Amino acid sequence: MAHPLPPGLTPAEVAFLAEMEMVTIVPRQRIESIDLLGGKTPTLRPPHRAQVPLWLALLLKKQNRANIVPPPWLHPASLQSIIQREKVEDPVAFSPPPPPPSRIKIGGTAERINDASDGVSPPFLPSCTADAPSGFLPYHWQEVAEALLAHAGDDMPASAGEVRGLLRDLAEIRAAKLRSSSSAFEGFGDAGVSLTGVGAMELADNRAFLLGVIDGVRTLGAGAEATRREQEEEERAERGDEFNDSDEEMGI
Amino acid sequence: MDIDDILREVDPTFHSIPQEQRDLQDLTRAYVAERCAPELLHYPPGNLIDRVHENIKRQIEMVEEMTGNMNPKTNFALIVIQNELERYRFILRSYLRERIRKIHKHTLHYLSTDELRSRLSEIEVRYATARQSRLHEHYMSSFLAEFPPQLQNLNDTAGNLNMIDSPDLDSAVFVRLLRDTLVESRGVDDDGLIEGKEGQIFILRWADAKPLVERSSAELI
Amino acid sequence: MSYYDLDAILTGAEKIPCTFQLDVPELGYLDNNPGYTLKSGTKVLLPLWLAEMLAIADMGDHQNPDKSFIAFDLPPAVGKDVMAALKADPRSVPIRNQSPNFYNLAKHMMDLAEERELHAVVRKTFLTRAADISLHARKSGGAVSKGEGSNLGIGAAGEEFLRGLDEWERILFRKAHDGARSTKQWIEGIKKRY
Amino acid sequence: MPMYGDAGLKLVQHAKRTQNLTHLPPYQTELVRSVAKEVRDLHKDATNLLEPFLKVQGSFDPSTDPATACTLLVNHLSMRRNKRCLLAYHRTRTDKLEDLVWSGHDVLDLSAQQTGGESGSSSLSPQEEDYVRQYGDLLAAFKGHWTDIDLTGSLEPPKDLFIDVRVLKDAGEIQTEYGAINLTKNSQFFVRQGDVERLIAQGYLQKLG
Repeated sequence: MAHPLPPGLTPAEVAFLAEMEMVTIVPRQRIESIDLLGGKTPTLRPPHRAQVPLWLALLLKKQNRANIVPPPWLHPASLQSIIQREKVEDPVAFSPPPPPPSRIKIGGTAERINDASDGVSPPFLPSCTADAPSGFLPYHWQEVAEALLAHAGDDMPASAGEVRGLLRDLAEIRAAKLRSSSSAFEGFGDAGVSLTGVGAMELADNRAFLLGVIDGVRTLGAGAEATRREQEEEERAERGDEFNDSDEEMGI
Repeated sequence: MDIDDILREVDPTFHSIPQEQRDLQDLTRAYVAERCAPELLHYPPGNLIDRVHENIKRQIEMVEEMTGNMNPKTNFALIVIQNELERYRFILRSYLRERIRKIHKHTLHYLSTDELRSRLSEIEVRYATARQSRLHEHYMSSFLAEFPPQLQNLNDTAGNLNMIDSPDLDSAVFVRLLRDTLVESRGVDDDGLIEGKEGQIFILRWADAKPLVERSSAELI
Repeated sequence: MSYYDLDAILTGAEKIPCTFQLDVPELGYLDNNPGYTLKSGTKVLLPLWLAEMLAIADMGDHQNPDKSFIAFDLPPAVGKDVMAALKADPRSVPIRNQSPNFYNLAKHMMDLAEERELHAVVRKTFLTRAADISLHARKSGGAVSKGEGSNLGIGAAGEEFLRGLDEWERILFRKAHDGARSTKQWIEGIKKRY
Repeated sequence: MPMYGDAGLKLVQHAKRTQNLTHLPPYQTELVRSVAKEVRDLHKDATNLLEPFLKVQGSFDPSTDPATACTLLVNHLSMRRNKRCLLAYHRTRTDKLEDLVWSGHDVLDLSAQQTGGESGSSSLSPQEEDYVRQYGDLLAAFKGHWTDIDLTGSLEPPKDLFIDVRVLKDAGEIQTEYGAINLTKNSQFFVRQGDVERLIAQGYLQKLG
């Protein structure tokens, strides 16, 4: 088959992408730099910390060649504060993602020009290293957390059971939000639905269904929408130049 | 003066990322975008796909050189290299096959204008054209040749029914903003104009998201 | 609208109650009377693919520019009774019994005739039922190791509801189900890896 | 009485069922023939109906004779409907055939097996058999440009490229990409999964972890 998987990223693909997240490791043996397609790996010298992609960290861990330093957001205190935020402070929206790197430049003064020509985004942001901010869930939070729990349980900041329990609570709160959000948008009749803060796995799980509902509403409403546009066009024409002027004043 | 030099001057972080890493980021973004967009996208600029393909070839040759009579136990580097190689091969394969799926589904559409055709690589154009003509021959020999000549076409657009299937550009997609930007969006009951902030995630119609994605203000996720 | 789409073609076969607006000598066979003239005012059931075009075609009658070859009524599947039932409780109507392509048919009828009421009811129906579909799909998709078939684990009422889904809804169900299932598979698989 | 388009609809219903099957059901030769014949008959009717107008006036003006215009429209729509049904039916089948080629099946062999291997009987039409051959060549050429990434390989993300195995019974020396490995009972190796899958299946090796 040209492509057997449904369009859009599947959970397995999202987990694959998450393995590109950089994580911090503490090597247990010296390993020379390796010339990879994605660039050279750092030379590993115990006990100096180094940053490598998650897939490599897990390979090293499995062979007892390194330990993994869990990201600060995975600490129980951090997870608890996020749960608090998701539950109490804003029971509707997802808690915000980590601030973009352009806003956390060293000293807070070096303003990056607003140019995204190489705008880096997950999984290539350093949001799962030891230096990542605590209290924010990165885009690939579930995949990274599950992988670390499963394969580096002894490197966790608390018992795997405790961390797992907190993650499960968080996942449930957020799943309920995603479910209710879809009905809260009045059936996607309005434009520009925001899901800021949603995780990659949460999206992958619900993607096809959500988009299917939105496309269904749009298809059923196509006639009504066309009629509305015609009416608006007429109203605009009646108001004439006046409207055009105010359009320009808005400086668009 | 090279555009890169200018950018480096105004933004010291530009190109602090080495080429290999940027290629990986661009390749990953191209793969994700192609998997998520309802229509076939342009090949990534700067010969990215060819370059990655060449690098994969070279890496395979290197693996072949490195192997031989080595014990895998002692050759950790080789294991790492092969693991990474497999990841690259997967991304490129998945990217190309998603493209093939779209080309299959709407072949005549993508061959119908120069602009659309320019989204395909040379190899893809050759493949799509050959397949389409085999398909037409197949229909002809199966039944179409018995039809009156005016009914033998596969590209009639008359009378409310277009034979050339095309992708639905109003299909919904998920995007993440890569910088602060105005987001225009159409809905059934209402249209919107939002001052979007970097990092925000929206559900938009592809036709509304497309201009943002094309000027790198947003990416498909 | 996709030319090769099977559901679109099958929707085209839905029968629409039509009334001819002129005498046509050659078309008696449409009223089971080949060889006889089809009289103006005759009511016949025509497939949508035919009715649609006959209803919008220009007859070339300059005195009555709005007159078409036929006038049509809403088919019972999207008629008053069904709409009333859907308004009362969208979940309790097995819409598949009305038409396996219920929404597709409704869409065609809305395009042909300006039916604001129809649009409001159909959209509400779609959304309300979609929420239920998601719940059922999640229940059955999460139970990954149990296999599919009648063993969906959603109870008799749930299965009854699923039997009444039209084609759009079946696709939605599959999407939600597959999403839940592949997430479950990922969780189960991760423990075996590395 | 049967309506124009009824036979075409049957074909599409066949196609719809085909979509959900893993195999390809027999080609509906008779139905295809009758739908194609319907088109030819309709065309003949239309020609006959138009002839007097063309003879006398050189063309047909619908506004002068709405009844004939209506008949011609019904006639034309019926032909178009049949064409669409035929194309959708064949397209569904070629899609399926192409899928089988992609997944590496020998389609012609497969189709002969399904019909019990009787010689001369196949679930494919002769034209479909031709198409499968041609498409196979086409795909082979396309794949040839991408041999390094194995274009028809798995689209599930790679995992467990290398695995730990324990030797359950002596298996002697095997050749791997790394050269020879001597498999003696109870020894452990970290090997490329692809190299040892057969040995695992045969019970010589056990996958660990």
